[in-house]
Amino acid sequence: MAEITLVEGVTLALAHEMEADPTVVVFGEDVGVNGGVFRATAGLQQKFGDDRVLDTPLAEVMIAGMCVGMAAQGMKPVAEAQFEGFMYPMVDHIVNHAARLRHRTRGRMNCPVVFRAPWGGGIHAPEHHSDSNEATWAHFPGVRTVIPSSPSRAYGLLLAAIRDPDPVVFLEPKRIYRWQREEVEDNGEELPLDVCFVLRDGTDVTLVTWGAMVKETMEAAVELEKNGVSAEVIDVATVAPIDMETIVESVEKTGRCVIVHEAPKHCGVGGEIAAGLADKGIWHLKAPIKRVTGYDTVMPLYRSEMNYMPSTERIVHAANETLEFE
Amino acid sequence: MAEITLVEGVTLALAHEMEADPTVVVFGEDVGVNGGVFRATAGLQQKFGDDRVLDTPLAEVMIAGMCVGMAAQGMKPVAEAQFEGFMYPMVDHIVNHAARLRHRTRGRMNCPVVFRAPWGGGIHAPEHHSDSNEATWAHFPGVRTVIPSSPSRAYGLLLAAIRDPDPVVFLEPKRIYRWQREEVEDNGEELPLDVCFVLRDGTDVTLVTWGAMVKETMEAAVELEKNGVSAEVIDVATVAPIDMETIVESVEKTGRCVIVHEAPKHCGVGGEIAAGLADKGIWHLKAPIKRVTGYDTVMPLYRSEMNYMPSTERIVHAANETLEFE
Amino acid sequence: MAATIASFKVDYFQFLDEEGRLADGAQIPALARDTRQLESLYRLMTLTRVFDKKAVALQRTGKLGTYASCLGHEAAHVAVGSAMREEDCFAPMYREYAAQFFRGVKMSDVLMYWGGDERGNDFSGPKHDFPWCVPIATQCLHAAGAALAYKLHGQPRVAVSVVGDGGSSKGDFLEAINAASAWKLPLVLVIVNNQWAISVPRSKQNSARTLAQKGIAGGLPSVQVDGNDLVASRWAMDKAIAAAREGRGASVVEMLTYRLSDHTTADDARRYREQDEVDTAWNKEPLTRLRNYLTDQGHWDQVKEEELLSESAERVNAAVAEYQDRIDNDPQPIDAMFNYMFKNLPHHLEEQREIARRFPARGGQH
Amino acid sequence: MAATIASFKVDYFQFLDEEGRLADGAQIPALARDTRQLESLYRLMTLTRVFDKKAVALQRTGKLGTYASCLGHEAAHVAVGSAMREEDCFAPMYREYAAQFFRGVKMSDVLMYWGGDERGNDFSGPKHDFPWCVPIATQCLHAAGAALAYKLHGQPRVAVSVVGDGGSSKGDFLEAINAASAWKLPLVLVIVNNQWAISVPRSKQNSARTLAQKGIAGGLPSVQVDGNDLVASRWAMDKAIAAAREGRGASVVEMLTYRLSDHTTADDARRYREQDEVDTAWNKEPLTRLRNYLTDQGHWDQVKEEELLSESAERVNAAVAEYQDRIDNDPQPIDAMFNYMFKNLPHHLEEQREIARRFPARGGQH
Ligand SMILES: Cc1ncc(C[n+]2csc(CCOP(=O)(O)OP(=O)(O)O)c2C)c(N)n1
Ligand SMILES: Cc1ncc(C[n+]2csc(CCOP(=O)(O)OP(=O)(O)O)c2C)c(N)n1
Ligand SMILES: [Mg+2]
Ligand SMILES: [Mg+2]
Repeated sequence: MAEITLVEGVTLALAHEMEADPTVVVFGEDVGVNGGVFRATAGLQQKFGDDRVLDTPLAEVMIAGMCVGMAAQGMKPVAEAQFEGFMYPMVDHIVNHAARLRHRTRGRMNCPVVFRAPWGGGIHAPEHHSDSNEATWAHFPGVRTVIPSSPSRAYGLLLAAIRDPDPVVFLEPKRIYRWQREEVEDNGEELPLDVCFVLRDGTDVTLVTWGAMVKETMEAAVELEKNGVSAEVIDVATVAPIDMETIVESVEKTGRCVIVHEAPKHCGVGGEIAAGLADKGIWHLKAPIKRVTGYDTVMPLYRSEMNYMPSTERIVHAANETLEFE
Repeated sequence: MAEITLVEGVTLALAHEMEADPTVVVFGEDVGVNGGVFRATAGLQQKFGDDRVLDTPLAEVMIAGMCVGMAAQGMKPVAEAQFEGFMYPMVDHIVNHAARLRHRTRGRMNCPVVFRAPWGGGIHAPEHHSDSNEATWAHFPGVRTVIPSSPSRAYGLLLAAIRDPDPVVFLEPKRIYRWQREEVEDNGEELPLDVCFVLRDGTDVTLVTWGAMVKETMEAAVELEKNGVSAEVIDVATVAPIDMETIVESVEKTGRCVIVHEAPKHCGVGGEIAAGLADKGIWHLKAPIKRVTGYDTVMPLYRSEMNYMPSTERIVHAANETLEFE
Repeated sequence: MAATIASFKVDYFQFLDEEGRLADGAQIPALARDTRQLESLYRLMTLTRVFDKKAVALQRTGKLGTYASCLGHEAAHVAVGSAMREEDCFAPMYREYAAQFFRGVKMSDVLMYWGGDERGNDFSGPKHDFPWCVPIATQCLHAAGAALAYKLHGQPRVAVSVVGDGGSSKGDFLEAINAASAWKLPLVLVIVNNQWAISVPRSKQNSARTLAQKGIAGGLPSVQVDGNDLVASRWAMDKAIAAAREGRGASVVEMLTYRLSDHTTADDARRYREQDEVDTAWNKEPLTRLRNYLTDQGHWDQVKEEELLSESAERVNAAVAEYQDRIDNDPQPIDAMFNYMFKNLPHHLEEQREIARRFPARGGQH
Repeated sequence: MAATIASFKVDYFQFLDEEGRLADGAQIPALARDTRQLESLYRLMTLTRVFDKKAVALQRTGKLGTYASCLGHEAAHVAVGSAMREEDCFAPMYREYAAQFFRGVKMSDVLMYWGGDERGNDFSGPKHDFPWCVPIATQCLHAAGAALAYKLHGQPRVAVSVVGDGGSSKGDFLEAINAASAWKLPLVLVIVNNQWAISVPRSKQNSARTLAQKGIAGGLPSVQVDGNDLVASRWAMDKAIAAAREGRGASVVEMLTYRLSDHTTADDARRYREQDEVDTAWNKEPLTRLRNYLTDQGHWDQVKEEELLSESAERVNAAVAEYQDRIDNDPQPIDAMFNYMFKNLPHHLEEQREIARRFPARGGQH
């Protein structure tokens, strides 16, 4: 069993499922001999050949549209957008086709595609390389949106995403691609989609997050503990649909909730979670629900990007705000 | 002063501003001699010529991209997507360019484009013609999203949108294009963006909505009144940014809130409003915040579409649910 | 150094002229001599026209939603459908009924679809054929994806997609040409150029001499035919499909025809085009010329024609009855919108389904 | 009836061969005899190369973010920039510095941009030029929009956009060709074909003989030139721009060159291409051949070359100092991200700006 990084968890899951299922193909720009600009598909073309790992022309509409076509004919394409900022041309085929094919044909066809992309800021990348656009996907019915935050969750959730008979947008927090190493056994065991993972138990406040913000959120929990505050930390993992039960249950216990995400605040996934609590968890709330998010601005170029991203300090501050109420 | 419909309000505003500002051009499929498939641009080409009202090739990426180009060179294009379901190919240029041009160039360039589209369901249209995708636009920083719900607001808000020096997505509730007639004076007076309109004063519950759902929501208020319940009705109008002050103020008074929209629930604009209340209005809430929305499914083909759309009955039911709490 | 490094051309083919006479000089395809097959294709063209008229009438009387007529396109569409094998894959736009009928789609399926019932897309044709496609030109990339799947699996199958003159301006179509070129896909991209994209005439899509030449961008063989001439259209399809099946890659076929109807029943073409133009186009329409040809060959006569018309009317009426019966007596349940969102319905959708069941639309389905 | 209804060709031009000798036979453009102008363009090519090397070094030492080198593209880029007038509009991708330098963009602007500071895009060049453009090929449609604006306003201005071999596969580029054809736009679309799109070779973009032929889709004049030959590249640009300015519509110019560097500093090209290929490409690179030609003409010598190199180094160093000084001593404020979102900042953004001011990143800017 090897200690691997998150991005290696992605590679391991791809390799595992390509081995197990001959209909799985990897499809995208530079995924072949180059192994992807983050090396997420490193070695796969060498191992499985260039009719399983296909470098495509530079055309994202084409990538998404052809994936729909392939998936409808019995294949399981795992497409890569090179960065989340280049997924926008894919919206039409994902929303109007991939997400609807089963519905439109009453199950005659389905569309088991995974649309992978490195996602989020914080790596000093060039312009348009640092967006957090999970809410865009999360709002469209018919597609799941999944975000791992550790090597083992990358492995287990990607396996589940590939095996799922419906389309999944799989966003990989590039900032923590190589942050942690974890022992991950390549046993082909998937993790469940549509459920949250409770990363830390606590009793005073619930911190809800996903993706790379798990790092700052866990750090905030440690900070809070120093002041005697016990924070529960939940990794939402699947942001569409959301496992609200787990979150409501936690808030029933803590009475306080801070939601943390890197994406802009307005109509972000955090809004959905707060709204869910304002409906189903309202009687347990002892304090306003706080959201610590990216601002409703463009993600700045790299010299300023850390001014944009939610910091541990902001999370601790918001948690403390909720603790002012009894 | 003429009694006009909502779609005529759109036409009137376009004609007014084209007359007043020679840089305004109308750009889209079938907007010329045909006057648009809903007649929103009827007569404009005849009046202003075909270098002010341009029929384009059938290519939405092109329409959006060329609008960015024109706008950056001093023009004010008003683009039409024939239906909201065909806006998806425009996402990339709207998000990656129109919404960022001022920011990216530190104000050297700006992007005064209006992206108009007939929007929403309920007219028995074919497949892909009935989406409610305001949340998609609302989440992207740098672009306003505006939705009129009456002839006068169509006129006044569209004038404001065209004059605004930044990009606006302007969604027109096609179901009520010809529902109401209203006296609208063609006086060139715009209505303010970024503010809600309180359509009806009330004290027991706040009903928040926008677009065609204003119809059912107003009907629900009348129903509720019959049972002695006084409902305040707010038309959000600009869904990005949202005038939360007005909504919070109303809920301070009523203590109860039902949010109504036709779009899918998950990560819809209703979530943002509920989340805003769960933060800034929480101490005034006497009941859970209810959302009455389209389901998280594809908008069905027309024979079933009314099963999808929030009905007056569902709104009344939700309001009554909030009234169970004191 | 100055050198011409690449040259291209677009050829045009018509074998049956507007009067239904075989062109002379040209090398006539075998199909022109196969009057039995021509007769059977003519029968499908006629059935389709009878169906189409009925569908428009159903819309006018409120029994069908918006409907896109295929009036005038029958030769092009029959050519496409009849040139394909069952195992080939068809990715249509929205009006190629004749092609689909040939492949086994039922008339009642078409009515279900435009009648606002998703079950129309679960049609009786080949299960691997794509559903109707409203977002213009997107189907071209689905066909390209299907073609790549067949190629990767070494199957001798061909994907065929149809796009309009309007749709040929869209990136999806142009990227499909590029993809076809990149992977040498077993793909045929058919442009049914009916001169209009709703109110926008062909001339406004671009100023190029042909639309077929878009294929040159990818180095694909590209040809233009008279799309009202079944023989030329079918011949071009046969050639393109054979090339695709034999591993010689994709082609673009532009079929010149004319939309004799409004764009859809929601459109009024009188607003933007002259009746003169339409009248002229009627002189070139595909049924008459094929009927004239068959008649000249001694293979057709007025009696057969009338039999065909009444037989077609009967079949169409039966289809209408089947449609009406199904939506009246076997409507989709209220919660139909939930049942095919996902293989495994997520929990929150179960909750929403409960609400939907509890609050059916007043008056139920429409 | 069978007839060829349209024929097309793509011509290739090279005037200065790889050794820097004027091709014989061909009709040589006047520029080849204008050694003064050639010298001044050579100077810009050299300055650019010196700048480029420095920028890569800055990145290696942590003083610059990811940087896209233009090594090997200098002739193509200088040809593009120098053929334009001030009032024309340039819509670049991300590595055409030499074209921009010609137009007045400063070296320090380029450094600001790749140094992660938005002010780089508020450059010193023409205010109507578009900023750098990372989403591939989108700039082509911005240029098309600009061209339409000029046309509608009757201004004799031309928009020029550059796209890569990779980018030429994307719908945006292909739709721009179609738009140019539809409106006969004053537009020049330049494909700088440097053989690689990161790790994907030209041959995988499609199997067509040229990329220039994509212009045929719209009936645009389309030509391929040796993009390492300044004379041919500039000549093709002059021709295309003149046609555009005179109302004869758009053209496509494919310039064949080679990316001698990694794709960006974040890339390692050794993973996917052979050193042999790079070595061969070095034999064709644009500076040497132009220098050889000028030397043969008696217009250049080793002394001048060394003067030029040291003068260039000085100018580059001054630019680096300017850049460094600006980011050290005049950084953008913490709330810079708010200040240009909208002309009139909405209320909620004012609130968020307060938060941002209160919680600057630890360690401040990077
Ligand atoms: C992406 C997209 N944009 C716009 C529309 C609206 N629309 C439906 S059909 C049509 C015209 C299509 O013309 P053409 O491609 O020539 O096909 P035809 O209908 O003539 O067969 C338009 C603009 C659409 N369905 N999809
Ligand atoms: C829409 C989009 N997809 C992917 C990328 C990532 N990317 C940046 S440059 C590049 C390759 C571009 O190749 P080419 O067009 O040949 O231009 P070159 O870099 O060779 O000059 C890719 C794939 C991007 N920037 N935009
Ligand atoms: Mg057409
Ligand atoms: Mg390249």
